[in-house]
Amino acid sequence: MEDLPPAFDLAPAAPSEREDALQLNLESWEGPLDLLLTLARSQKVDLRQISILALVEQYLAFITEMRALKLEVAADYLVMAAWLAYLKSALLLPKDPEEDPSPDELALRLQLRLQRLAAMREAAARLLARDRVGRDVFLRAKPEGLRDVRVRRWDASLYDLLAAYGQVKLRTEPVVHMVARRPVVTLDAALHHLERLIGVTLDWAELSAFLPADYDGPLRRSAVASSFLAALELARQGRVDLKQDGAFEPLYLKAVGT
Amino acid sequence: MSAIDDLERAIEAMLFASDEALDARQVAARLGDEMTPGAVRAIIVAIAERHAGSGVELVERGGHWHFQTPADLAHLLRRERDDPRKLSRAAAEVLAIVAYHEPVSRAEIEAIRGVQTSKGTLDVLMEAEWIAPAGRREVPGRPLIYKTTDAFLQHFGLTSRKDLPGIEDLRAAGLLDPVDLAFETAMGELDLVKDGEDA
Amino acid sequence: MSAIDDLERAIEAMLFASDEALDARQVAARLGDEMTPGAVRAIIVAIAERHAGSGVELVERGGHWHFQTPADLAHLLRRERDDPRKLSRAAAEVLAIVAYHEPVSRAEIEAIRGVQTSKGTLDVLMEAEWIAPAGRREVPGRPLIYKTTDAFLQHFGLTSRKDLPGIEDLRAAGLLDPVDLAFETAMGELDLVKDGEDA
Repeated sequence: MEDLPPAFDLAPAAPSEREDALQLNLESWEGPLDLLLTLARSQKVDLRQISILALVEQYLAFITEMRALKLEVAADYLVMAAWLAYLKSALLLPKDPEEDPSPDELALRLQLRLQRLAAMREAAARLLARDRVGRDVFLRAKPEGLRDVRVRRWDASLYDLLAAYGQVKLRTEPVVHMVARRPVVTLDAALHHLERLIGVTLDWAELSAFLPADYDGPLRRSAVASSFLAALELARQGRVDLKQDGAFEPLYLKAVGT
Repeated sequence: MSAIDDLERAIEAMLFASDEALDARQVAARLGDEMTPGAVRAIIVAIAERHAGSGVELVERGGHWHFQTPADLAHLLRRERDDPRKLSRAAAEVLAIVAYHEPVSRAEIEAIRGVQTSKGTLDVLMEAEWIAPAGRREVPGRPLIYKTTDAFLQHFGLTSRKDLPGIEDLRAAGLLDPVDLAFETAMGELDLVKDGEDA
Repeated sequence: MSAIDDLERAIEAMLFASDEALDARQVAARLGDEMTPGAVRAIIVAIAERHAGSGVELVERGGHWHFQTPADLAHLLRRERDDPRKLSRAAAEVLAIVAYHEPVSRAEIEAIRGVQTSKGTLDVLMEAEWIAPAGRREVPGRPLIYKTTDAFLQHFGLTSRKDLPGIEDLRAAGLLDPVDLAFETAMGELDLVKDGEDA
């Protein structure tokens, strides 16, 4: 504190602020803009009237001091220092009307940024000073609470009920196979019928001619099948001859020896 | 309303913000013990009287005071909402069995359904208030037996259980057809409709 | 005290029992939507007036109402354990920037503070439910933008965003405008001055 760098004397500061300004610890600042704002405040004038040149001097002196003390200086503080050094030289040199943006404009922008940050810093302080819930004002510790209770309402129709019962019945009924008596002509019947007619017919006759004319539908199909088997049986016994001109052609038969 | 003095305001706020009911002695201690519990109690009673008949009550339980909402307004704090759910197939089967065979035990229901019945299924039907326990069967193990309720008759539009169609009625209605056959029949009718349209 | 009617009692009980602040529309819905939110609001205002000056106040925060103790009694009610979230300086600044500039992107916050915002800072504010994402800015990169919430208004005792301390003065002074805009305005004024000098 005794070896205060000359730059800090540029603006008169209250003892407490001088102490703040001398805390050579970057942890205290939220970045270079924050440091600049703190330094600007030490000028003790409205931010709209601060001397940017003086502010630049303060900042550069501060960084120089830190480096002299071999303290680590974060890169963004050094970038700001380099930019401010450039701004300082531009502000000090004779004005070049061609230069765009002009140093004055750059200085104005810096000033505007500092004003905005200062406004938000102050706003934050005022916000935190308000009557806050849990610190200054209190809510009920254990409110009853408003509850929405969902009541399940089950829905089913009489049809659902009956259909379900039908399925249960169907699933568990003892399985009974009911075989209906179907009209058939047995082999015995066909054999008997064919034996009776074979003696009557003398010449070759088609198998279908031996079928009863009044048989139709399933009964006729059954009669065809059993008569065919009967014809084969009679041929095996040597009692009839069979002939057929080709596959699927009509089957003819006649009695042996006629 | 007459102005409320600072002491009364302070005690009221304390009782409001406290996470437990407070007695007069505790309140007096928090106020710095400058008042007797008796004097504090008188103020608490005044606060309770001020709130009487409003939507907020200060009540005493065993010497401790706390704010609460009046019991007659409880229905406003707990709102019931319908949550309609379709009865599951299994639950419909169990319900039908109870209706056709009541009273029945769970074991009997399982015997009729041919599959195990979860406890949850019976619970759902009891929650719907369509079935209710109807005593115990006097057999070993004394199982609970169930029957349908008046709410069941009401929901399904039945005057009595005798209104339930008999087995032959179900058969005639096609409800005893295997599902796939019934499906084909239904599809056949659809085909007929289509044919008719084409013609 | 004049008798309080049933409707007023019901609304008072609801607001008193609720564990979060309610707006007039929510109260109307719970009453069965037989009243307009406007009519409900009139009754809420009457209840708030009835409690004014007592140890329990009904306050409006962002259109939502809740009961709380008056701030001047804080010293009696504050306890050791009552330690509301201690905000870091960075978090407090970010919160102020979101509140006064909303909706605002992270890049815009960083432009004002001149420093990168650590992810944790926004997280802390979102976890406290004081800020919330409010969509995306329709510029390249479509950055997320943030705004404050009703919980923010409630915690900091603000009736609405218009209540933010000094917001009208800041706006009038152009301190809520971006630097570029303020710069152009300032340069325009300088030019005018220069023109005047030239003339």
